[in-house]
Amino acid sequence: MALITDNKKIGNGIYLLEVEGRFKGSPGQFYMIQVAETYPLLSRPISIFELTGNKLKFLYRIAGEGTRLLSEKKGGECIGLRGPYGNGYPSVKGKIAVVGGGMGAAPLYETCKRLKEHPDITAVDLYLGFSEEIILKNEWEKVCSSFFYDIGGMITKHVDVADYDAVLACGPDIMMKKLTETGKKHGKKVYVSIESRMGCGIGACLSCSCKTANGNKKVCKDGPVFLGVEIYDL
Amino acid sequence: MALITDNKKIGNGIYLLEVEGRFKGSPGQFYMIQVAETYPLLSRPISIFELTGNKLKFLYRIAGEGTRLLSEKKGGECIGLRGPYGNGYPSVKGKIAVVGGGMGAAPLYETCKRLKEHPDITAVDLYLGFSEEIILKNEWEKVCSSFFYDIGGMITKHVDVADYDAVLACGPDIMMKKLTETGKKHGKKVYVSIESRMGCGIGACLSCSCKTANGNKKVCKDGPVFLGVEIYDL
Amino acid sequence: MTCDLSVKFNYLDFKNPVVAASGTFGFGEEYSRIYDVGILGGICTKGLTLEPKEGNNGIRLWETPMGVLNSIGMENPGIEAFIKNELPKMKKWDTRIIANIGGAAEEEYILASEMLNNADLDMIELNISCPNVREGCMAFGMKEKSAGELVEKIKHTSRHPVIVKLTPNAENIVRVAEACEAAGADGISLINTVKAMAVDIKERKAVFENIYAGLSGPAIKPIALRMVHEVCKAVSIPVIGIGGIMNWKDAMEFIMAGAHLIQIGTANFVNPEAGKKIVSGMKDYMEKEGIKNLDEIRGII
Amino acid sequence: MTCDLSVKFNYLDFKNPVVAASGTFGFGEEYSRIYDVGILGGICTKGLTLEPKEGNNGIRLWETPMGVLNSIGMENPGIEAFIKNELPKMKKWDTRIIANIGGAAEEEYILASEMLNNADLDMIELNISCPNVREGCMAFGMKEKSAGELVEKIKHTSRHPVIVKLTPNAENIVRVAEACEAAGADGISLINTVKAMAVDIKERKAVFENIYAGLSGPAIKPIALRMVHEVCKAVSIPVIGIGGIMNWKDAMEFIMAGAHLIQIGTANFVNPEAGKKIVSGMKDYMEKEGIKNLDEIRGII
Ligand SMILES: Cc1cc2nc3c(=O)[nH]c(=O)nc-3n(C[C@H](O)[C@H](O)[C@H](O)COP(=O)(O)OP(=O)(O)OC[C@H]3O[C@@H](n4cnc5c(N)ncnc54)[C@H](O)[C@@H]3O)c2cc1C
Ligand SMILES: Cc1cc2nc3c(=O)[nH]c(=O)nc-3n(C[C@H](O)[C@H](O)[C@H](O)COP(=O)(O)OP(=O)(O)OC[C@H]3O[C@@H](n4cnc5c(N)ncnc54)[C@H](O)[C@@H]3O)c2cc1C
Ligand SMILES: Cc1cc2nc3c(=O)[nH]c(=O)nc-3n(C[C@H](O)[C@H](O)[C@H](O)COP(=O)(O)O)c2cc1C
Ligand SMILES: Cc1cc2nc3c(=O)[nH]c(=O)nc-3n(C[C@H](O)[C@H](O)[C@H](O)COP(=O)(O)O)c2cc1C
Ligand code: FES
Ligand code: FES
Repeated sequence: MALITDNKKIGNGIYLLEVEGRFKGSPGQFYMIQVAETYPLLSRPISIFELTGNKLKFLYRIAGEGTRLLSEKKGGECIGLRGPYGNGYPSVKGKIAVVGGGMGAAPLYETCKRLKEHPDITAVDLYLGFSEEIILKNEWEKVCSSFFYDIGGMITKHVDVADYDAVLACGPDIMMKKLTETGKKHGKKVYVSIESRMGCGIGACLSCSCKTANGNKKVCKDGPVFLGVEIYDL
Repeated sequence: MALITDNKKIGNGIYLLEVEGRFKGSPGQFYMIQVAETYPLLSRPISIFELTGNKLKFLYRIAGEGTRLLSEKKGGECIGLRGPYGNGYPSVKGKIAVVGGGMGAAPLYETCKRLKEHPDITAVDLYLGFSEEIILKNEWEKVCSSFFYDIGGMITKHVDVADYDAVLACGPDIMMKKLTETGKKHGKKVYVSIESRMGCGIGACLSCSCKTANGNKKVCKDGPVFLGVEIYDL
Repeated sequence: MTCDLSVKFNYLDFKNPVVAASGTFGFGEEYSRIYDVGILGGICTKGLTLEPKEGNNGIRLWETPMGVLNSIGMENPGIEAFIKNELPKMKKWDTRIIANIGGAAEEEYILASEMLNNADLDMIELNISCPNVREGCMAFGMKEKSAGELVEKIKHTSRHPVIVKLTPNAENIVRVAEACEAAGADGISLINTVKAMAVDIKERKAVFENIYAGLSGPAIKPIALRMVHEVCKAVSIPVIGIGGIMNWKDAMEFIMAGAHLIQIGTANFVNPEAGKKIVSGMKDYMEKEGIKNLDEIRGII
Repeated sequence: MTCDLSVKFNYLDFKNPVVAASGTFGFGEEYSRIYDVGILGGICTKGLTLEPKEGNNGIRLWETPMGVLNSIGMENPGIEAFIKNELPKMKKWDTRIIANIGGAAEEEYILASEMLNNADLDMIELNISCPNVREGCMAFGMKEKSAGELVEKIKHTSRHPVIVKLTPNAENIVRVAEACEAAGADGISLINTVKAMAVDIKERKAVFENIYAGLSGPAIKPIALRMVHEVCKAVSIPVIGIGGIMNWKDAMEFIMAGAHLIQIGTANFVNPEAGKKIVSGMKDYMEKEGIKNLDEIRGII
């Protein structure tokens, strides 16, 4: 159980949740959030948005019943939290493009923050594509070298993959697939974070199994971050 | 939907809930409280405790999952309310004994209040039996002519049924049965309010059907108040 | 756009596919005080038997996780009292009336259906699926043979269209449906409640006097949906989908699985205006999606 | 008072009745990082097949009202890899190991059970109840004849005690249980998931590639409890109760209905420490109620 210190609406159906406690985790990892004790039954996987001192933040969108109930929670109430789970983004070097589409932006904040602080990183260029409105407009700039965003268009058009040492992406399949293809052409590594419906969240139930170039993998344990070519180049 | 203005603990597992709005109802009637939109499924029947101006109060005990979830609701939140349902206590005259056991006290507050104001009533003697602790100690005295309570004993021992024109009761079966028997002996009318598990709450599903001297009756619609002899004298 | 919610169920027109399920709506009177029940496609009466019945003793209803167990045991005033006291009131509403009939023996079903021949009804729903009576009823619905034989007889005696209400506890529900079709049934409705049980560990005994009871509500929706889909693939008479339908979305799921009509049971308890809300929700959805008639999406899966 | 949670299951002692259900606990490794899985009465492995299997495509899990639909399709490393890679790790824990085996054809079951003969296991759970593979498996569990014949053959080849895991979709689960007993089964476990379905109305198609999937979780508990009660009354071999058990109260309900052991499946997802909590919850309850041994209340209903 974790204490909610804040849960505010920051966009159309989009919320920023803050909980208090001593949490661990690295960028791209996620927590399983149990919204209520009994109903709904399963926990929801939500990425780490930001992790500082004794605060952990999640950025989420109301996608169905579970996230709707989560959005009704107020500061002072508690939720169940298990994690961090998953592998998270790998360590990279040089000039990095970080590309997000829609709620795929969620894990990229902490990702950029850590990259920016890292001695091996020369630049962190953040590209975010939104369909309706930009959220947290003033926050993103603080955690990257340059920030580019687009509303309603195709963010991939603006990313010159050849110019980077590696690309870290999270967003719609079509976006990540495109980046993977371009990356492959230019011999660049593209890492993608994929979604799957989860039961256990820890690798025991095979609900989240996905076919990869290297056989079946579990999104919750072996992922959610994979090399793009493992997933899209089958 | 009704707005909760207060929901405070007033005893061991016992709460007083206050909602705001224009409500109707007479003593002994109940409302169906829908604790949450989806889970639990069914509404819970809870008696009117007090009805004044634009406030409606319920006195309830945590008996299971539904009332537990209700107890976690805070002022400012909403619950579903339907009612008032049921018949409520009938109009009586003269000297009245009002007898409650445990949570059977809940409908008796408004009952006493209205009786006390009524020109046809000469006295309202309230007898309450509790098993562990007395709740709302200072409130009961205000709404009756005389107040007697007992903790851990048999409240019926203290009620001289022969001395009254009518008895209105709510509590454990054993208590109401006893009063009914004594009442019958002395030719006094004893009205009892009984409980039953409910589906619809309005008389359509026959979940709450109970056998009476006059055939099957529906607790939700024909009751919850019956003449004791209809129920216990079979 | 104007959407048409009406459904042709064999030769009978329903103004919309939303029907109140038997046993959860009484004879409509109580709900008619809450909304105009004439906006519904139809109403199934409480299960009727030849003679009045008192129903079961003890606890009759118990809540389970997103489900409800009931053991009403067919309490009802009997066919005669229904025709005399209830039907005239129901006729005031502009909606289809379906008489749900049950029985302990073949003879009872036959006599009941004969008595209803002169009543002004739209359909008979042959309940061979109630798990809460010790004799008959669900026993007929367990196997294709007993179901088919009963249906054939009722089709001979009844002048009303006959739909058969199936039990999920059947050995093979698809084969029972096929047998009913072969025996001349005008439609199939499913599912009735699932035979289930609750234990009171404090008392160390079964909650219900009959030990077993019938499970309904959202908990059983995925099972109901599967069975409706299976049966719709197997028969060509129209099907009424029932089981855990709480809102217009659930209703659409059953239509997409192949149902012509849907019935709402437990939902009436959760929100007495459920029927009304489902009708308007389906309409809004069709308008938004540009669906002119439910035929466009029925059985799309 | 000292309470004894141990259970004699035929000639095998279980330290307590709480067993992890097949397919929800992997091979225990992941959960062993969360608590000492050696405190459990036993662990059922993920369903094993002769050859490795990749499982089903598309969505594999879907939440329903207080239930979970799954269509994993028996993804597993195959018996050989299990014996080589998983079993040695499992042997480190002080708990009973039950190998759950499935197959598409009789031959596969027989070969699988032969391969397991030299493995250091406590029991085999014959899965004739998985609704998520196109061929075999649940097909064997639908009727008493096919079930009985398979069990008889496995009892000939296997040197391990054989329990048979039944499907609620069986035509008559009691008769299947009786047939398994007659064929020599050492025990019965039930229920596996209920065949069910989900529809995605936005996509206008079934959620699962196989259309149907298996329903588990609290939603099915009342159904599971009923079937366990029925089977316990009918057979004299011990029974393992499964279906929607979330806490010690649910577990006690199944014991009172007659089960010797219980398995927890979906509960492991809801709270990975569910197994641990249920063991301690049962213990506390027995102490409070003065129950020395579960025999005192088993089958009390
Ligand atoms: C590793 C990972 C990280 C994620 N991080 C975020 C994040 O930071 N912010 C955010 O807004 N969303 C995130 N998601 C998606 C989020 O998990 C779903 O939107 C959420 O589970 C939907 O739940 P619901 O109850 O609102 O929807 P419902 O449709 O009611 O959910 C029903 C079931 O489906 C599952 N489900 C539904 N949609 C998805 C989905 N897209 N992915 C996985 N499971 C789903 C639910 O978990 C639940 O079990 C992430 C998903 C994964 C796999
Ligand atoms: C007419 C009437 C008036 C009532 N007034 C009050 C009141 O003013 N204050 C109060 O504390 N209690 C009152 N009760 C009892 C109250 O309804 C139950 O305590 C409550 O429903 C328990 O719900 P639960 O979810 O906490 O328990 P659970 O055991 O989780 O409930 C499961 C199901 O059983 C039903 N149920 C359980 N116990 C009872 C019961 N004793 N009577 C009826 N249904 C029950 C629930 O409604 C629910 O459907 C009244 C009951 C009736 C019939
Ligand atoms: C309290 C109650 C009483 C019922 N009585 C009958 C009945 O008399 N006849 C009948 O055919 N079905 C009866 N049913 C079954 C319903 O009509 C319906 O088939 C079942 O509840 C599943 O639908 P639901 O999940 O929408 O409730 C009853 C159901 C409930 C809950
Ligand atoms: C994701 C998942 C995978 C399962 N895999 C298997 C399996 O491989 N073999 C098997 O016999 N049962 C399998 N089951 C069924 C469970 O073992 C159990 O019988 C069922 O889920 C009912 O119990 P529950 O309600 O506690 O989950 C699986 C269940 C789930 C939810
Ligand atoms: S969610 Fe269970 S293995 Fe990934
Ligand atoms: S609760 Fe439905 S008739 Fe009383």
